[in-house]
Amino acid sequence: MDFKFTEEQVMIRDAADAFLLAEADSAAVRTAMASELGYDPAFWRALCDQMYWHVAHIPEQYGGLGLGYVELCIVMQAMGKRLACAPFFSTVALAANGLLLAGNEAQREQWLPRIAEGQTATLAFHGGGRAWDATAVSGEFTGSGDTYTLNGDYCYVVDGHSADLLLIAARNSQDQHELALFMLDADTAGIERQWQATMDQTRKQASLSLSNVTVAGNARLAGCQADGSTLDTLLDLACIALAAEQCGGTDAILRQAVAYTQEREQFGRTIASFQAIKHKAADIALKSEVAMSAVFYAACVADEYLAGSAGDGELAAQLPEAAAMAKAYCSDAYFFAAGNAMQMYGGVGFTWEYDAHLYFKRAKSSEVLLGNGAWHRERIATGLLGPANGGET
Amino acid sequence: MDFKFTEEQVMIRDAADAFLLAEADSAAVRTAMASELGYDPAFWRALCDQMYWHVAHIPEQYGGLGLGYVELCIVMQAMGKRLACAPFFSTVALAANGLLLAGNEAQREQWLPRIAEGQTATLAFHGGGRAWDATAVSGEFTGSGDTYTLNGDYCYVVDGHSADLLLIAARNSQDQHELALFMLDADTAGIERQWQATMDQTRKQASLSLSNVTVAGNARLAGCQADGSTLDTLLDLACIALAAEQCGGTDAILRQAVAYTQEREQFGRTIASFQAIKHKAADIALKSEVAMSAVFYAACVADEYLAGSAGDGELAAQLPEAAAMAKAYCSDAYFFAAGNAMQMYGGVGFTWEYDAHLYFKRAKSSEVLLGNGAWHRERIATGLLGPANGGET
Amino acid sequence: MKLSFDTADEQFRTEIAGWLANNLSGEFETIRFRGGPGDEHMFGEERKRWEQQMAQGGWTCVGWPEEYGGRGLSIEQQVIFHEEYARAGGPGRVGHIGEGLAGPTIIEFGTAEQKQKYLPGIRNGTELWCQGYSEPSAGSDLANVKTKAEYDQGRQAWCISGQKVWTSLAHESDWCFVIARTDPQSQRHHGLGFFLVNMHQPGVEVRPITQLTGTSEFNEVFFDQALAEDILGEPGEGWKIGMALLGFERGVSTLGQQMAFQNELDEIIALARRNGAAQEPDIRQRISEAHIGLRLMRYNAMRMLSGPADGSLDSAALVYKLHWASWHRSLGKLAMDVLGSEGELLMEPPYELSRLQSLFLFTRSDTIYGGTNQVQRNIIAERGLGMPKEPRG
Amino acid sequence: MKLSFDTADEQFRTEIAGWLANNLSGEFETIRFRGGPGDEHMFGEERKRWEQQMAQGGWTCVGWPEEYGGRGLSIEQQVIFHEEYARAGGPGRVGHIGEGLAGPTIIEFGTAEQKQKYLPGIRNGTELWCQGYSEPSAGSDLANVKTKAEYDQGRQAWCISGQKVWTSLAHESDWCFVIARTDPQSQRHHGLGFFLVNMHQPGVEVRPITQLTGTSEFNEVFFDQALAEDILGEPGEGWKIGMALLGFERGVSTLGQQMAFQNELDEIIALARRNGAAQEPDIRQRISEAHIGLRLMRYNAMRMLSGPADGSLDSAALVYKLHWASWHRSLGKLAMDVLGSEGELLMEPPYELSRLQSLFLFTRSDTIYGGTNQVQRNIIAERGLGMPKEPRG
Repeated sequence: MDFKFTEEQVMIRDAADAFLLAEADSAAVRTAMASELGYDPAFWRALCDQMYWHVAHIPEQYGGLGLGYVELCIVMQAMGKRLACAPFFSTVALAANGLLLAGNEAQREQWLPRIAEGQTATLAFHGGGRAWDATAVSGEFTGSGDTYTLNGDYCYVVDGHSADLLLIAARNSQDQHELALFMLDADTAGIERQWQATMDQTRKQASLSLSNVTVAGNARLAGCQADGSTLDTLLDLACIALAAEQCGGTDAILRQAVAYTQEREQFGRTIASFQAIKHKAADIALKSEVAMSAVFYAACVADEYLAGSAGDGELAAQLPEAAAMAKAYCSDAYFFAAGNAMQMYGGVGFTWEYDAHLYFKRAKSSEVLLGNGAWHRERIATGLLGPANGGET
Repeated sequence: MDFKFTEEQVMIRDAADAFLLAEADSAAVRTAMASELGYDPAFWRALCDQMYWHVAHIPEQYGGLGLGYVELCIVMQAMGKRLACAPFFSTVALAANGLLLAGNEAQREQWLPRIAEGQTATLAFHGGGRAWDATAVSGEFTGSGDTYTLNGDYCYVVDGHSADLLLIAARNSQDQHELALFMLDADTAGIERQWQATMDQTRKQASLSLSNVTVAGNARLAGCQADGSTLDTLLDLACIALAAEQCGGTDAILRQAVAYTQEREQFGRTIASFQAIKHKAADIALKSEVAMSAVFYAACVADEYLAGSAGDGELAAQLPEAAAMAKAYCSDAYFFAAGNAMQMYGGVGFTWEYDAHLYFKRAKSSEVLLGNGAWHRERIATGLLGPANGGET
Repeated sequence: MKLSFDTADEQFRTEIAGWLANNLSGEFETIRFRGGPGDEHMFGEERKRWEQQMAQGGWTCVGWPEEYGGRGLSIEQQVIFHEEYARAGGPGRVGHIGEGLAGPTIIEFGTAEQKQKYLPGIRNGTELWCQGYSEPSAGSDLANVKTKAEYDQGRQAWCISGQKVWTSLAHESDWCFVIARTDPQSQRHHGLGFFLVNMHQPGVEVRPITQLTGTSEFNEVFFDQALAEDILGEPGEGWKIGMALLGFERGVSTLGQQMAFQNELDEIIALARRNGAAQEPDIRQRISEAHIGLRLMRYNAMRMLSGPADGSLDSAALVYKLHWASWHRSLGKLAMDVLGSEGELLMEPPYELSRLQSLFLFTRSDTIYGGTNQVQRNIIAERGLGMPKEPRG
Repeated sequence: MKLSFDTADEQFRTEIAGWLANNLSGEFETIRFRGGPGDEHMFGEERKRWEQQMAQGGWTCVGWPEEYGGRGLSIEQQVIFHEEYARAGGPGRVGHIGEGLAGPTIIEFGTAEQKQKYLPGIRNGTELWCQGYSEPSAGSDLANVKTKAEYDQGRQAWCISGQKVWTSLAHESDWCFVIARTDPQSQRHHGLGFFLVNMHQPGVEVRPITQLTGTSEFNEVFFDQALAEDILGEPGEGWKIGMALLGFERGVSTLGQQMAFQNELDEIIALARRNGAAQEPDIRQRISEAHIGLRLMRYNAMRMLSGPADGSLDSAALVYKLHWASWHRSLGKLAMDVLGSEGELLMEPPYELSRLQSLFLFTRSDTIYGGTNQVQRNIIAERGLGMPKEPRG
């Protein structure tokens, strides 16, 4: 037991903070978020070519660095601090994780090197409605063996309008209980993609419409469990990465708001000297610390999960709960922090000019994405208390 | 529209405050609460003989003063301020209201004068479980016309061990959908009564066990609707009276806590000068004001309800919602106030010697009695959104 | 205590409702429900014409004495007027600063000539007003006035130099009242004057502030040797007059504001029923809580308007801002949570928000402008509960 | 980062678990799970014998260096020790003030003679300690020490006069450490001494404080010319030593405390499953939240114990008290709400509380003693975030 960063991890963190301080300042974020693409391709190239973040936790045989999930979360946290705009979460935490979980050797060798080259990717699974697990999949596939055809509408696809590669979840049109994952090029015939403008402009969403999209048999990821459990595990891993980002945002907005209150004077004092302001900051600081523990506990669990054969080990078995705890806690902590920070800023906090609203909107969008606090708490409640409504769910 | 106390109402309030300041100080409350009876009979006699509170809203033809529900709530509020111990709520807001709602002329003439003489009374309806409406009734009756037999166990009966008269709710053992109310002497054969020690010692509860209790036909209140709606209305009226008491307690504990913080010094200042303390007090003050509006709005509604033939008038139709709003809001406001007041007191707040814990326990017990905030909010949600679970409840 | 309106008042309700139904149509159909908070910058021209339509019907300044062109309505009828106006979807009144603030202040403190000069334009909807209160370095610390007034012997008039902020409708307005320092040696609330300034002159510049919604309800106003047409009262009386003006702000119009809130809540309820959120227990509780909060806000306002006989006018009024601002901010969050994942998707690029999205974002300013929640809590604690003032730096 | 324990540590876990299973039986069966917070006054004699049983097994002072009779356990093994102790239901340790506070302080600041004199009694469980820190007029303002120490030339010793408060286990203890003012001219944290006082002398009087539970975990201790057997360090060093002592308080034992919390939460979960509360959505969310809060408290503590390499040891430690105290108070409320109406009914008259009822009431003190939540927030804001100190009066 040694629950602190190693020296190497501290170096990774410091390097990440320094890189993003230079490359993802407020002006850069504002330029990127105003574009439909949503990020600066030069920044993405720098992130890949200089920092190798996109392959941090991808095993070395596929062109990656072979680091762990803790390291990935350190990077996510750093990006969350700066609201850095890049197709990083979608490419790494959604698509690459999907390949690691469900691709066979050949499929990993087919696709992961393309990610390592800097191509972007994402996951499309959500068919609408209020659920954020495998039950949300409504797209369908037909066929078997050599060729499959995909149909359906997908929403809330992160970076879906710009990704080079798509990981698609779909149900067997003949048997709704059979769920599969397909990896394909985004320019495959029959795919229409539409950018959806979002309240949080720093992360882009798209809707996808698939009409008779035909793919070869090997597009179907071989290791995907038909019962949806693989997709749920993928979403758990994504939750942990997203929670790390939220944790970074919580810390950053706290520090920025505190710095502002140290300068701003009212009634002849800095407003930081008012107990109401101090106690708001202290309450955020508490949540920020606990969020940090939640994220890196969950990251350790994810590390063990990905290291062992899936499901082995006491710690690895905690993945669903660890992910739910991290996402529930960090979602609420971030929104709490960003909302209270805006109050600490006072009038300037709700102007476009100051960055407080960017954090506030990001807090809300990442709270909703992959399920909010109540959603994940109910998952945990089911484990502790049995299903709601006496099992009728 | 004139939503303020009349001059007469102000006089009633001031007289009530003055009477209770003299007769229900902390020492008196502590003596009364330590006894099994739960109140000082001399205090009850003074309350009846000097103040006529027990008949305030009973029509003159039955020996009452013929005042309204607003006046009753003014008295309840005053008693709530002092935590006054008396079988007042049970006798007036439960039993007398039951007779007003469901008794025919002969039944009112039979029983109300006994209450006017100072006899105490209460309602027994709850058979256990977590519901606080007519569905909670599990006691049963058999017979019809001339004679009825009652059987069943009743819990959470306010002042049930000491009341002279009992209003009993029961279901037809042959038809669970038929609900009736019976008024009887508490010493009727077959009734066992057991005082239950409670965390809040200022209001006593008992459990009742009825074994083949035989009563005459006229014990069954003639105006009671078989579908339970009369009992629900009775509980609504009781909720409003209880909310008035909670409103009084909220105001009193706020004022006491503020006074304490004005005296107590730490770090060289009165603790009242710390913003954290001031803002806690301000948040309670807000809730206290809104609670006041909730109670007297609901009291006006009850006035109209009791004045007209039941169900007439736009305002009268708001009774269930007004009662639910008042009980939900005041329950939470009182607990919020008492809990935060204890924090404002600091160390002495959790000693037996100071009164803060008496308010805290009363806040909790009256929150639970007749249904807590969540229970009443769900009632309102059903009105706004339809029943939960698509009507399957 | 009496909550119902009498027959004459109900007849008045029919009259105004009828006039609105007849007049809020045709060219004005498009501005129904528009121009409220978060939308104040929209449809300036149409709303100016509507102001004059109102004036022709005799429906501006209904609470003013008849000698100044008002209707001298009773409090009850003013309540009814504002309720019906909001219920009919009457647009945000561009004349409200003149009618509700400038006018009453001129009536109380102005000379006969000043009344003659300014009141008819307000009454007739031809001259619009804005307010010059807050300053950038002041925020909630209103007395921190840096704007200067110097008497220019050449121009024979006071000249204003400085900057005001959070001035809504500034670019639509003909006049602005400005608090400025007449005595350069003075501090805080001493040595101030209350000036009436024509906006159409070279020394006045209006710059919109873009908010987190991407829209600009508020402005900065720069005065550079701008001529003040008049001073109200004497130099040095500015603070007294300004405080009196703020007193006019809390009035019967709050009930109209509440009807607008009701429209928003109704939209949320309809949405929840449509998209299934109405079946989520958390949403049910929160919608219920919002409903209760709004209903009780109404009764709180009615107590406030009914006057001081119950001894607590002041406290009911003191809590009003904190209550509605906190409630409204919660409503904004509720709206987003009912929207769920759809809440992220904008109406159109680049940043076209739906009404509920705008509600979510704009309500973050409610707890800041017009005195932050923290300042409101200080006021409640200090003025309402007699707790010590904050020490100054 | 590594969360799992290594093999040697797991073997150690087996050892201590086995010893506890063998020894916490027979005469000690009755004190399992007893004597914790809210129950500290119970089973004094049995728990003293248990302390000696522990000592004979070599299980007292396990973190002390071996030269003073400890086991010199690593942090990991101390964590395991405390976890297993709590898991087995080990009773509240009457020796914990000596082992955790007095002993480490004497080890750090005592002379060789003092170590010789005091440490063996602590180690062997034969001499119990209590603390004389707080004073009635001080509360959270620890430096406000009024207790005096005067050097009595006749008795050749320091003599203590004054009053301490909130001293748990005072009537069971043989020794008390007392902070007292050696320089009568000094103020606040200057001029204090740290004294070791024998409780068995005429000048020491212990008076229990009855709390809202009706029980007396805490005491007042009056010193009237009581002889101090020793002074630790020099006169004037009392504050430095006292602060160092408080530093020992936050340590590995927190993980044992968390296991006790887990036992409470488990009881609540079992109750909710039994009485149907587990089907109430609000209860489900809150149980889930409590579970998450406790799990994350554990990982926060492990970060704290793993040391400062991640740069945030201090902040994780700073928030610890606020976190557990707030969490525990919420748990108490949750317990009552799961109990529902049954929560009012006591085990027996006059005031015998069940464990969950006691939890509800006693946890109100958690946010007060050992530094109120307000003081904790000040500390976090000032030390953790660098915000300004509160002005003194």
